[in-house]
Amino acid sequence: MVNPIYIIILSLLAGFLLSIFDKGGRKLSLTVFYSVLTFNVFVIADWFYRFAILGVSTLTINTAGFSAPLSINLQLGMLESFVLLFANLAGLLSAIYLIKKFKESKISSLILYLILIMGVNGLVMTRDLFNMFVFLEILSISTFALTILTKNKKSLSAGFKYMIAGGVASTFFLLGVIFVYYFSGNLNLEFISSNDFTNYGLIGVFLLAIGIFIELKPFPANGWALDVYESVNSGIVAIIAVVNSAAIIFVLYKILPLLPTVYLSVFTGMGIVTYIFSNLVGIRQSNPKRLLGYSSVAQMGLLAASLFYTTKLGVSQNISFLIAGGIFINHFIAKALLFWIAGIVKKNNIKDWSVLRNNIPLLILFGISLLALSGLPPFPGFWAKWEMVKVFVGSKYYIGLSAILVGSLLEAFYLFRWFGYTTKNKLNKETMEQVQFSQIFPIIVFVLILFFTSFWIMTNVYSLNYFNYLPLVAIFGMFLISFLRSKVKAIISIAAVVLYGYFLFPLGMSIQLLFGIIFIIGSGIVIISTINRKNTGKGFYGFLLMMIFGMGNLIIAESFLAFFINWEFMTIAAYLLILRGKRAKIPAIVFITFSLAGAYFILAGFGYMPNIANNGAIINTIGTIKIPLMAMILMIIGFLVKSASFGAHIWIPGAYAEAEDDVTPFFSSMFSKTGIFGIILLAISFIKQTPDFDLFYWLGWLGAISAIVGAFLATFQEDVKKLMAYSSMSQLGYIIVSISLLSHLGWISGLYLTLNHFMFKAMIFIAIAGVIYRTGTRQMYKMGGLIKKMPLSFITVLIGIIAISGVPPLSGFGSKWLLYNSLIEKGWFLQAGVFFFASAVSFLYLYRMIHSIFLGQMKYEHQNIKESPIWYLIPQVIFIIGIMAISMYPNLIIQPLNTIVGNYFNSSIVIDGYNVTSSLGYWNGNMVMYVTMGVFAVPLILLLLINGRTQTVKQFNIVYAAERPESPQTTHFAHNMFSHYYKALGGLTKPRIQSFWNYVSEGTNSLAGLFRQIYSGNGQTYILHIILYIVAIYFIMGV
Amino acid sequence: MISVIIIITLGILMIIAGIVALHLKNLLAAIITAGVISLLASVIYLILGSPDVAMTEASIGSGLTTIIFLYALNKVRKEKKDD
Amino acid sequence: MIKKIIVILAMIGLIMMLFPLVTNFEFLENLNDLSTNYVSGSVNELNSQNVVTSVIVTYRGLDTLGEVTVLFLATAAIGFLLKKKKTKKRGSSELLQTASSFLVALIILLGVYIFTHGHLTPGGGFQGGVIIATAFLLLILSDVNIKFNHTILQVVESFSGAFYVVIGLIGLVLTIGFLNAKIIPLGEYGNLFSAGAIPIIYSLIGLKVGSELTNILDTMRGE
Amino acid sequence: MIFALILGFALLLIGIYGMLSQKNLIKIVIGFSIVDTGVHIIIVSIGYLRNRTAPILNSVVDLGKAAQQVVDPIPSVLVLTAIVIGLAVTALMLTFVVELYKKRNSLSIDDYQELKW
Repeated sequence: MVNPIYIIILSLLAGFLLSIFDKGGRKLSLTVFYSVLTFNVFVIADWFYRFAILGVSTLTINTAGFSAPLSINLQLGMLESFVLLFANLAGLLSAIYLIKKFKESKISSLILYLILIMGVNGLVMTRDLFNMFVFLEILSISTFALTILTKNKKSLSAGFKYMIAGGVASTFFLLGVIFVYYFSGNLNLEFISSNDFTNYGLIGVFLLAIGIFIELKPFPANGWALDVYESVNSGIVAIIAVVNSAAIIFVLYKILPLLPTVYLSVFTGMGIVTYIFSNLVGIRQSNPKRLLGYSSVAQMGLLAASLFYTTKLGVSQNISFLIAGGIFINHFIAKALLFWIAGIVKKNNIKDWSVLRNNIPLLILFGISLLALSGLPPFPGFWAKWEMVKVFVGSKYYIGLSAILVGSLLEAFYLFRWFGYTTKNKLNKETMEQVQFSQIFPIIVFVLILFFTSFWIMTNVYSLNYFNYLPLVAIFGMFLISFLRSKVKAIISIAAVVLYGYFLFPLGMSIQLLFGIIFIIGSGIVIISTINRKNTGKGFYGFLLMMIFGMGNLIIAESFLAFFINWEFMTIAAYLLILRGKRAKIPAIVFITFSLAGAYFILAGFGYMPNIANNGAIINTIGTIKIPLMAMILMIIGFLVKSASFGAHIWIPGAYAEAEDDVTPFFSSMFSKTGIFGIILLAISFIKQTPDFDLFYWLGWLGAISAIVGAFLATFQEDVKKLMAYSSMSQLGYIIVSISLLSHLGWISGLYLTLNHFMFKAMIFIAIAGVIYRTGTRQMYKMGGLIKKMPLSFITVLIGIIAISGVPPLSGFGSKWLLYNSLIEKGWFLQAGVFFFASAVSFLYLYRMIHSIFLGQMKYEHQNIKESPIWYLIPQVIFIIGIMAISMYPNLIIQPLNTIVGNYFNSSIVIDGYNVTSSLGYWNGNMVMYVTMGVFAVPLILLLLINGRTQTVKQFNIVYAAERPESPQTTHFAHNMFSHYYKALGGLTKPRIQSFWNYVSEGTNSLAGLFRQIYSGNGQTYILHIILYIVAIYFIMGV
Repeated sequence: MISVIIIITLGILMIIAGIVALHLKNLLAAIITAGVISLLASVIYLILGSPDVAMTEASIGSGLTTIIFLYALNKVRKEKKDD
Repeated sequence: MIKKIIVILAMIGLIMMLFPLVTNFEFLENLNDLSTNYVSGSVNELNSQNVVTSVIVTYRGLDTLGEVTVLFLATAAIGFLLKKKKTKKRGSSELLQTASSFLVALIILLGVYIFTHGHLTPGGGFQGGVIIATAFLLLILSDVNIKFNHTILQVVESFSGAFYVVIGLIGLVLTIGFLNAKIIPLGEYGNLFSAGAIPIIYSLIGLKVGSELTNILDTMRGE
Repeated sequence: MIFALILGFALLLIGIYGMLSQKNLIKIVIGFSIVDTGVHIIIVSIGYLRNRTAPILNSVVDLGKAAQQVVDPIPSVLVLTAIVIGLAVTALMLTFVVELYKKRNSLSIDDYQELKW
């Protein structure tokens, strides 16, 4: 137990004497320097342990032998030690990071650095206002000087702007201090109360608060700070961005009790404005450090806003600590990490960061930091955001809520784009400099701390069920065994999926079982096709398992929080999987932007949710609560994004097409079903509780539109994967409609369609993967006649498209029959008409696909092609068996579905032997099968008989004329196959939605461009901004 | 009463000096004028009953600061000559 | 032009903002509790005539330590920024040099007087320190080629600061609090050797400030 | 003394105006030091009480009634610290100006805006 004032004493002693020590050699002075920094960390860590674990009460340290208010006193409690622990640790680590610089540069730099850290300690601990000013100046002056640790024109002019702005801010702070003294007669915070200030006395408090607030770099009075972030040495910027900001935000926290409520509201608003606008401007930024600067500024705005707002509402200590503390740690660690990494990479344009690919471990650390900064689980920022949304919704602060979510989205956008550039941009032949251990060490320590705090929150604050950790365990585990051969890893993955399913899945007849089959068993089967890979990059199976476990956990999630974190896990994993595709840079960013936007809608929706009993999976308990309409709408939007419904469908073609070919089946047949699962989840509550508003009627229409638009879009694709992607959109439209019917028959058909779609999409996509694997192209007109070479794949696709199109005898027919029955039963005739039409259109694209690929003339270059590899064929065969089984014996599936849906609706069908009877008629799958087989057998026999006879051909039939057109591709029948339909119907497929989203993105971009004009780079203008800002805030508050 | 008159007179002088200091083209003169403001301020401190502050302002505010300003100006000029 | 208008608007806004502070201002009739305590404490507890000094050195000693640190930082920062380059220049007349050396001794003496009497008369370590620095300035001005012994300057600067901290530390070790001036007897009111450690602390501050400012001046002189 | 307070604010405003309107870096620093002086005067005048003497308790002051005879010592204390800090900041700013000038040979703040957006 060391009195914390020793931190100040020792730092000062060492600081004063360092130049003397330096006479004995730099080694000696460096030793002293690092020992003192380490000493600080240990002292504070010890105290933090006492406060947090042993529950020691807050420590007050008097100086000069007098107690406050006579003398200045310091205070160290739980919060102070928490902030200081991080600050000192970052101080030590950044010093280690800078060791090379410190060895070379003048001794003054060590002194300045040491005293800077001392200043932070003093600033956080002191309870005296004027002493705060003194420590603030100590902090500022040492920072100003350190900005030119690497001296160049840029850092000098940035440093000067920083000094001027800092000088103005601290002048206002000093004015505030003196007027607070005048009105309250005290300088010690313990002895000043907000009652001391009435009327114009408040100006004193205002000046105090605004002085500190300016130091926090609020938008738009923060141009100087951004220049500093851009130009100053990375190690120092890490300190400025995290340590200095931490100290200053803590000062703000200390003076909060003096502020009247109206200030709190206005400052909250200003913090949020800073958050959203800084992130907006950030999207135009290409300099990594300046980009991080915008993000830092934004995060400080968010942190300040959360502090002000929770104080204003009087939110309980724990929650406000979770929010502010979460944002704090998250920003603190992630930002330090990123600045450090930026200092190692040394590229001034984020587009050149591909050089980081030469150093995979660092790339991984970079990715982790970005994920953390984006506020995704399990990192601390996520939990903070979760609680913050609840608080905002609870207090009806909707503007703030939406601003924060939009801001988060913008931030995530530019961070993920950066990651995309890093992983996908062309790698020139440059190599990275050898990374010093001293530079990588701080990064590793902080990443470990990041994970530690994340898991600590997960276990100690939320006590989440163990299975929620599995997605993370999977990725770590796979990372650890990444040295194994790819095939071994595939088998381990299958085993992991099997074990996961075996231990976690309830076997009762419930919706859980159905989705369990899709997500778990389906994934297990589809993984088989990946065994074919000769060599997977690192992480592939980790991402895959993370996604699979994330999907599986949705089914058994026991709370909204658990549901949502798994939702995010699976989204992140999906993003990383898509990003592995060769040309996936743009699709991946589109995917993650849409997914996160959807996720934020869901997050906001959860904010509205009433509490739910914590016994068992939410899918079983959700019926007991009534979901508010607003929550319902928000969450449905979120779920629709995932199932690529009309309006949010533009991510789907790119993501499906550019993901690796054996990954696409996961997306189409499983991942897209999570949206359906979510909608079912909401619908269950909707039907159990009397709804106010028939939301699902409109949802039904949306499904119908998706079905028809998807079918049309599919028709005019040349790229087979895009075609199937739009087909998925269309098919999911069918499912959405049938779920929206909210009737027994509707749900049976919906679930039946879901299962069906899962099987045929998986097998078609695997078959296509095989074809692409052999032919090396996705363009259908470059293929043809593959039936001879790849007969098994042909059969799979044939069965698949029969199942899709809903012609007898396969399962698709049953599902269509059920769908039309339920639509008519409900009286949705118009929708039924739309579907009828959509089904007709789907014939077009299905025909096109199978014809272009497998029929017609074979391409010359494909003459030596082989059948798909065995690993592709195995899953296909399994799915064929599945489809045939349920086609022959529909009761295998109808019977259980009847039981499952019976939990929610009264039964409306009778199942008798092979007959399924509804109010409109009956269907005997078995008989349909035999009849159809008979119908097909007759022409088949006829054909076989007449086949082999010579045919005479007219002279002008060029098909057999052996003439070669000049440009064979354009005359290939498969190229632009439905051009005449396009003349008639093409108008319907014009990419209006695409252009809408283009407008949104361009609009955002130019808005960002507009706002960043204020950062003119002129130091004087920046001072003007500060003065105008102060005046404006003053009048807004109406002191 | 006398002190009030002194303060008003000094005050007017200081304000004028302030404005002049900012508008003088000649940097040397501007710096000296700014130093004069500090010097006059120290008289005001004396009247306001703070001799400690007066001493400090006279020595640091008007003395040392001005010298540092002059040094800086000198350096800038020397740079100019060097090129 | 537009910028000028905005600047003027900003100034008007600022004036409107600060206006109430002036118009509503009322001077207090009596000292507040805190100052009263300081005034009586200075006499009764610290035996120091100059209340300002006793507040600076003891009650708000941490501020003063910080203040010394700020100056120290500035010295370090300026030293960090400016490179010293040496160019020979013509020296000044011998007469001037002799005269100034004589004056320098006197001025230093004055400085020492001021910081050792900080608890009795106006002034103290900072003012005294500045005066000492002025003495060296005089030397610099009279002889442009003069070189100060930087080691001595540095030793004085470093150790005076360090001793200041150590004196504070003694109070902590004696468990009467960091920077407590009562670590040595308070002496008789009004004497030079009174007010506990205040004169010692102020002398150390004086030395530190003096050497630091000399250092700054020397660095800024540069050539 | 209300005039001192007004004077302090006036200097504060003049200084800020100078910082906002002058292009020359040295002038801006001069503006800053005028702001500083203004703030110091404000602080001292806040501690002023009518008809009282300096807080130096020598023979002039009756020790028993000292508290009724002297002005508030605290503002003086604060100003002392503030003046020294102001010196430090001003000196550092000027050093920056000198270094900037070395890099670009210009004292106009408009010439240092390569960092923007």
